[in-house]
Amino acid sequence: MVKRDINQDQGDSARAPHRAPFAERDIRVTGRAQLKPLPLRNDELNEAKRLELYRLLVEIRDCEQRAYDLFLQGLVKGTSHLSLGQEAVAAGFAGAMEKGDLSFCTYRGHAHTLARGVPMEKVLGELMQRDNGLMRGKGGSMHLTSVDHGVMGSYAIIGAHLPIACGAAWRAQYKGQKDVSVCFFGDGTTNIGAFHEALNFAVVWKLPVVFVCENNLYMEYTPIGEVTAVQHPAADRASAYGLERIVIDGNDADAVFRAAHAAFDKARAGGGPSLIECMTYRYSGHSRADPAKYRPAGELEDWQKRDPIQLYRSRLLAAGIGEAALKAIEQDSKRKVDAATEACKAAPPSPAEILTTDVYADGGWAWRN
Amino acid sequence: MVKRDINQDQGDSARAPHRAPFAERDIRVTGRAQLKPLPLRNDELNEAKRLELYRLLVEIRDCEQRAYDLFLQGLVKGTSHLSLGQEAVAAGFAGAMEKGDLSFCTYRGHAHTLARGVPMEKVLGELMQRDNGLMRGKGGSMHLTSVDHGVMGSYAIIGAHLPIACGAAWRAQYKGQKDVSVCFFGDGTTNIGAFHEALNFAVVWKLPVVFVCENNLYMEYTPIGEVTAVQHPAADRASAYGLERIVIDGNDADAVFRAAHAAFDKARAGGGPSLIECMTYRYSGHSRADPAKYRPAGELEDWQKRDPIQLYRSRLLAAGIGEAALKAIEQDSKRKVDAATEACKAAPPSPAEILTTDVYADGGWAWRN
Amino acid sequence: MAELTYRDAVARGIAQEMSRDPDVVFLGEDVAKAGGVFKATVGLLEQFGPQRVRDTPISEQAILGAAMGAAMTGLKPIAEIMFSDFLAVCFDYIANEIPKSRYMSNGQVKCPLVIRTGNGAGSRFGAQHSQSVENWAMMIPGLKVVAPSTPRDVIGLMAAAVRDPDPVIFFEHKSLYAAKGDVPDGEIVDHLGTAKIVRPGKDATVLALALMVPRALAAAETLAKEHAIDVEVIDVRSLVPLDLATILGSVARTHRLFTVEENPRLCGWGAELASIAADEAFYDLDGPVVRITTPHIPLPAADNLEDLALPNALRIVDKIRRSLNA
Amino acid sequence: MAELTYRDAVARGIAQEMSRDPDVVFLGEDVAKAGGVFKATVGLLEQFGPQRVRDTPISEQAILGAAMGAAMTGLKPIAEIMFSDFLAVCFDYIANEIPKSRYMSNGQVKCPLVIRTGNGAGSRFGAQHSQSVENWAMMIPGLKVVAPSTPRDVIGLMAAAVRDPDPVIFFEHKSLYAAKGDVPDGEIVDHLGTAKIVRPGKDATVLALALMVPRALAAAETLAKEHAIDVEVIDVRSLVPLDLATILGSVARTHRLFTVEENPRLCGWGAELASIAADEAFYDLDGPVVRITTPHIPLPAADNLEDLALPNALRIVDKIRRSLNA
Ligand SMILES: Cc1ncc(C[n+]2csc(CCOP(=O)(O)OP(=O)(O)O)c2C)c(N)n1
Ligand SMILES: Cc1ncc(C[n+]2csc(CCOP(=O)(O)OP(=O)(O)O)c2C)c(N)n1
Ligand SMILES: [Mg+2]
Ligand SMILES: [Mg+2]
Repeated sequence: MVKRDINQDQGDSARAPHRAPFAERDIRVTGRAQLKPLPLRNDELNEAKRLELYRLLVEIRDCEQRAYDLFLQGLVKGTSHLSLGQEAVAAGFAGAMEKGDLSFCTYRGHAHTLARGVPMEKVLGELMQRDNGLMRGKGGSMHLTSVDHGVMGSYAIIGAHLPIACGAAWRAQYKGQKDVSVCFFGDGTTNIGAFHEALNFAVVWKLPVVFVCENNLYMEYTPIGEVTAVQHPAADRASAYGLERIVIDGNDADAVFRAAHAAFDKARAGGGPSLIECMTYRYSGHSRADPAKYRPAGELEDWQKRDPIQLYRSRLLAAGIGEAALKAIEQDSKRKVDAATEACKAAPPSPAEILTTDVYADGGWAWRN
Repeated sequence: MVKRDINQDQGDSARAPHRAPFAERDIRVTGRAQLKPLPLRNDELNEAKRLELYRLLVEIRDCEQRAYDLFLQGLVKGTSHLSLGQEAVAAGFAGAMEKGDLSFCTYRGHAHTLARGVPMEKVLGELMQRDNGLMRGKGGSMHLTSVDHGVMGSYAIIGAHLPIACGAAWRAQYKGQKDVSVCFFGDGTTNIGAFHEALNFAVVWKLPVVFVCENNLYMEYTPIGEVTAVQHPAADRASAYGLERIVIDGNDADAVFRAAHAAFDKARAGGGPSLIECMTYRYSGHSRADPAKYRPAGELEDWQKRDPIQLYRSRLLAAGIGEAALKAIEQDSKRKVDAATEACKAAPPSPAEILTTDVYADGGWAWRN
Repeated sequence: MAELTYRDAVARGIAQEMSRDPDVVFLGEDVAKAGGVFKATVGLLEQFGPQRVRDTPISEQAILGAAMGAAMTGLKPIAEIMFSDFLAVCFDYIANEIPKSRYMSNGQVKCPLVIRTGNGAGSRFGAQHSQSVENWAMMIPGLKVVAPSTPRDVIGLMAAAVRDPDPVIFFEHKSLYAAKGDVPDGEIVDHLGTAKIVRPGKDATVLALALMVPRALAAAETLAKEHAIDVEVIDVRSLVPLDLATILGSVARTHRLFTVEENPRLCGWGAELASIAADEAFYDLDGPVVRITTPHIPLPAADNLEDLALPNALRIVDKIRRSLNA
Repeated sequence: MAELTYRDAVARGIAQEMSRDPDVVFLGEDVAKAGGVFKATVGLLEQFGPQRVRDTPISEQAILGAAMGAAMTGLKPIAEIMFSDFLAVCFDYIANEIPKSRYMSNGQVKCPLVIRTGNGAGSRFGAQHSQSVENWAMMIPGLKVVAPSTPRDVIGLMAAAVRDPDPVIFFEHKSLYAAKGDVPDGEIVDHLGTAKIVRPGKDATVLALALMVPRALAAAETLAKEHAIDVEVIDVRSLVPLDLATILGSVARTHRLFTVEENPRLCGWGAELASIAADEAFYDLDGPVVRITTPHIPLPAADNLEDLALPNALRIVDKIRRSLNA
C-alpha cells in the first residue's frame, strides 16, 4: 500500500502548480513525456530508497549548515560555496547512481560529494584545511575529490569539467563498461564555450554522460536572465545538440531521482547523453563572501516555502512512513555532524612536507635532475 | 520591364528544387518567411545592382583562379584558402553592405576582401608575399586586412573573430553609429566555444552584428555531418540564442543579397543580430596542400552544375540583360587580373627593416629602454 | 592627500579615466550592479550608467573579443577577467589576437585596451584561483604588462594604461586589495615602463613586483638591522616595457642581483630579468644571480601550506644573507 | 635500420605504442580518415580502427578535456592539437586542469596522456600558425615537456611519453616533418629528462631544441672550420624534466653558455636555462650567458622576413664568435 501511494504522489508533485512569485520563471516540467519510454521499475522508488533520499537530504543540509557555522567561527578558511536549498538535486542524482558511476562537480560540490558517501569529516576537514581533509588541505573546498567514491573532482574554472566528463564517458564506452558519468554545473555555466563543445562532442560520440544544470537563477551575483539569450539556459539549448528539452523541479527529490534514473538507463543502453535542467535556489550567498543583497525581497522566503527537505518530509509522512523513522534519520545526522566537527577541530593542520608531494606520479615535484 | 522580371525570378530560384545528389543534405530555404517583415525595396535589386553582383562574382572567380595558377607556378607562398565555388556568398553580402559596414573574415577571406573593393594587386601581392601586398607580406594570405575598405581583418584561429565582431558592433551601438558588423565563418566553426559565447553575447546585448555561416559541407577534410550533432550546424542552433532559423541557397547571389539586406535592415533598426547559414561548396581543396580526395565521386561535378556564376549569368540573360554587358564585365575582369599579376611579379620582396615595425603603436618593437 | 585602499584605488583610477574620455567603457562579470566580486568597481555603474559599465555573461572569450573589436573601432575598453587564472579560458585573445593584430595588419589595426585581473595568492583559494601569471603575458610579443604594488600606483598606472595606444594587461594583486596608502588629490597619471627604487641600498639589488614589494622591503629592513646588509629594492612595476636603465643601473652599483617573484619557478619574469643581467651585466656581477620564487608546484589551499609556498620576508632574508656571505 | 622521415616517425611511434597497449587511443581534428593535415598519422585508422583513432569536431577544449577524463579513468590518450598556436584556445586544460588535478586531489587523480602538436616556424603561415610555444608549457607546474629533433627521437620520446604516468606535451616541429634520419628496427623507447650531447666541444656550450639543433650543429661546423672555435652542442630534448646534470656538466667544462631558441625573446626556455646557469654555474662562467632567440615580435608571413626572424646558422656563428672574442 505504502509503495503505491508513494509512486502516485510523485506524479502529483511534478504537476503541482508553482506559487505566484515563480510564475515568471515558470518551472515547466516538459521532460516528463520523454521519461515515459523508460518508466521507473516499480521497485526503484520503494520505501528504503525514499528513506535513503531523505537521509541524504538531511545530512547534506546539516553538514552545509555546520560549514556555515564554522565559517562564522573563523574555522572554515578560504572560500566555500554552499548548496543549502539545492539538496534535492544532489540527493536525487546520487540516489539514482550506482557504485562505479562517476560524479564531476563544481566548487559548489560539497553536497554532491557527501551524497556519494564521502564521510562528513573528510569534507569538513578539507573546508577547515586540516590534515584529516579529503585532500589534506591541498585542494580546498572548491576541489573536493574522492576517487574511491566516484567523485572524480570538483572544478573551479567554469565549464571545464563538462569535456572532462565526456572523456570519462568515452573510456566507459571504449572499454564496454556500464558506468555513467554525471556532470553537475550551474545556470551561469551554460554561457561559456566549453559547455557548447562538450554537448556537441558528447552527442556526436554518443557518450554515456548526463549533464545536470542546477539552475539556481543566479551566476555569482547577476540574475541569469540578464545575461542569457533564452529563458532556460540549459534546456532551451538542448535542441542545438539534437537533445530533448528537459526541465524538472529541482526541489523535488523524487522528480530528480526519476529524471536521473531515466537518463542513466538511456546512457547505459547506449542511447547517449542527456541534459537536465533542475530549477532550484540557493539560500545563502554565492560564496562565503556574499551577503546576497541583490535578491529581490521575498524571493528567498518564497523558495523556502518549497524547501526540498520539508517538502520531502511531508510527502513521506503522507505516504505513511512513520515520524519515528524520519526522526531517527535526523538525529543520526546531527550526531554525525557533531562527531565530524569534533574530529576536525582536533585534527592538526597539514604538515609542511606535503607542500611538494604529488605534483608528479613519482610522488614528488622534481622537474630536474 | 526588365526590372520586374528580375525581381520575379529571384523567388523562382529560391524555390527551385535541388538535384538528387543534394537530397540528403537538402537545402531548405526556411529563412524566406522570416524575410517577409522586411521586404526588399523595389529599387534594391535593380539592373545596376545586379550587374555589380555579377562583376563581383566574376572578379572573385578570376582572381581566385589566378591565385591557384600562381601557386602552381610556385609564386604564391605559404598557404592559401580559395573560395572558388563560394563566390555568391561574398558577392551577395558585400553587394548589400554600405560604406562603413565592417567585414570580419577567416583565412578563407580573399573573396570577402576583394568584394569590399580592395584592389586585386593588393590581395595577390600579399599572397605572393611581396612588398606591394596589402600588409607588405607581414600578415600573409590568412590575415588579409584593409581597414580603409572596412575589412577589419581575417582571422586564422577558428571562431576567434565572432566575439571580435561583437565588439565592433558594440562600438556602433554605443556611439549611435549605423554601421553593421558582418562576420563570415565556416560550418566547422560552429562547434567551437567562441561561436557559442559570441552568439549569446550578441543577442543579450542586442548588437548590430550579422553572423554568416558558409556551409561548404566540410571542415578541413572531415564532412561536417560526421562531427556535428545537428544537420544544419548554424541554423539548427539559432533557437539556442532566441534567433530565427535561416538557411539560404549560398550559390544564388540574389538569395544571398536579399537575406543580407534583411539582416542589415534589422540590425540598423536596433533589432539585434542574425545568423544566416548559406549552403555552398568549395571547388578546390581546403588549402593549397589539399587535393580533396575525401570527396565522394560526382559531388564536385554536381555542385558545379549549380555554379554561382553560370547560374547568375543565365538569370541575367533571361531577365533581358544583354550578352554584351556581361562580356564587358568578363573582359574587364581578365584585364584587371592580368594587370594585377604583372604588377605583383614586378614587385620587390618586403624589405628587411619592416620585420620589426608596428609591433607597438609607436611603430617599433622596443619592449625595453 | 588621502588614505585609500588599493581596492578603492581601482575604482578611482577607472573613474578618473571614464570621466575624462567618453570612449572609455568597462565590462566584465558582476562588475556593474554588484561592483565586482572584489568590490573594486563599486560605484562605477551609478556614476557612468549602464551603457558604459556593463555586466556580461560568464563568457571570457566574448569579453576579451568584444573588448578587442571595440578597441579596433574607436573605443577604449577596460575589461575585467575576474581571476587571472581565467586568462587561460580566453588565452587565444591574450596570445594570438589582441597582441598580433597590429603587426599582422602592418599597422592598420590598433588595439588600445586594458585587461585588468585579480592576480596572486594569499586568499587560500587553491590551485585554480591563486596563481601569479604575469609571465603568461610577458612572454607574448605585442602586449604591455604592469602590476602595481600601491594604491597610488594603481591609479597612476591605470591612467597610463588606459591612455596608452597599445593593449595593456593590468595585474591587481588580490592580497593587496585591503592594503592602504596615501594618494594625492586630483588627477594622477603615471608612466608605463618605469621601475621605482623604493629603497636605496648598496650591497645588492632586489627586484620585486606587486605583493612581493612589501615583502622585499620588510626583508631589507631585517637585513639592514640584523645583518648589516644594505640592499636596494626596486619595484619593477612594469614588465613590458621594462625599465632596464634603472634595473641594470642599480646592478652596476650593487654588483649583486636577486629577484623576488610569485611566479612558479620555471620561465617566470625573474628568469627573464636574471638572464638579461647574466648577459648584459655579467662583468658587473660579483656573485650568482639568485631567483627567489614560488616553487614549481600548483598552489595548495591550506593557509599554512600556501604561506610556505610564497616567498616571504624570512626566506628572502635567508637567501640573500647566505648568498652574500657565501 | 631504415631511413625514415620525422613525419613517418610520428605515425610509427604512435603505432608502436598502440600495438603494445590497447588502452592507448588517439583523437584529434582530421587525424583519422585524412591521416592528419601534416600527414603524420596516415595509416593509424586502418591499423587500429575507428574506436581507437577518432576524428573530432573543431573543439579543442573538448579534445583535451576528453583526453583528460579518459586518462583519469584508465585510458592513455594521445590528443593532437593541430598547430601549437591553438593551445591558446584550450589553454585552461594545459594550465589549470591537466597539470593540477593530481596535486589538488592529493595524489588521487592521475593524468597519463600525451598532447602532440605541430610547433614552430618556417612554413610562411604567419603569426597565428608559426609560433614556437614550448615555454607556454614549461612554465606550468605539473606538465612534462619534450621536443624531439630527429626521427629516432620522435619514436623513442613518443614511447617514453605514452608510457609516462604524467601528462606530456610533445612538440613536433613542422619544419622537421620532411627531415630524414636513420632509425633502428624494432621497438624504440627513450627516456624523458635526458639531454644529448650531439657534438662534443670545449670552448662553449650551446643548448638547442628541435629545429634549432641542426642549425646549431651547422653553426658549430662553421665555427670550427672558419674560426677555430670548438663548441659543444646539446640537444636539450626534454624541458621538463630537465637534464641539468648534462647541461651544467658541460658548462663546467666549457665555461661559456649560449642558448639557441625559437621562442620569442621574453620568458623563453632560454631565459630559464640561462638564469639557472647564472645562479648555479656562476663561478664556472668565463663570460656572459648569451641567448640567441627569435626577436620579441609576432612572426611575419613573408619568407624572407620569417627567415630573418628565426635564429639561423649565420646568426649563431656571429653571436658566438663575437662573444667569445670580446
Ligand atoms: C571561467 C570562469 N569564469 C568565472 C568564474 C568565477 N565564477 C565562479 S562561480 C561563478 C558563477 C557561476 O554560476 P553558475 O554556473 O550559475 O553556478 P552557481 O554558482 O550558481 O552554482 C563565477 C562567475 C570562474 N570560476 N571561472
Ligand atoms: C582553433 C583552431 N582549430 C583548428 C584550426 C585548423 N583549421 C583551419 S581551417 C579548419 C576547418 C574550418 O572549417 P570551416 O569552419 O567549415 O571553414 P572552411 O575552411 O570550410 O571555410 C581547421 C580545422 C584552426 N585554424 N583553429
Ligand atoms: Mg547559478
Ligand atoms: Mg567548411
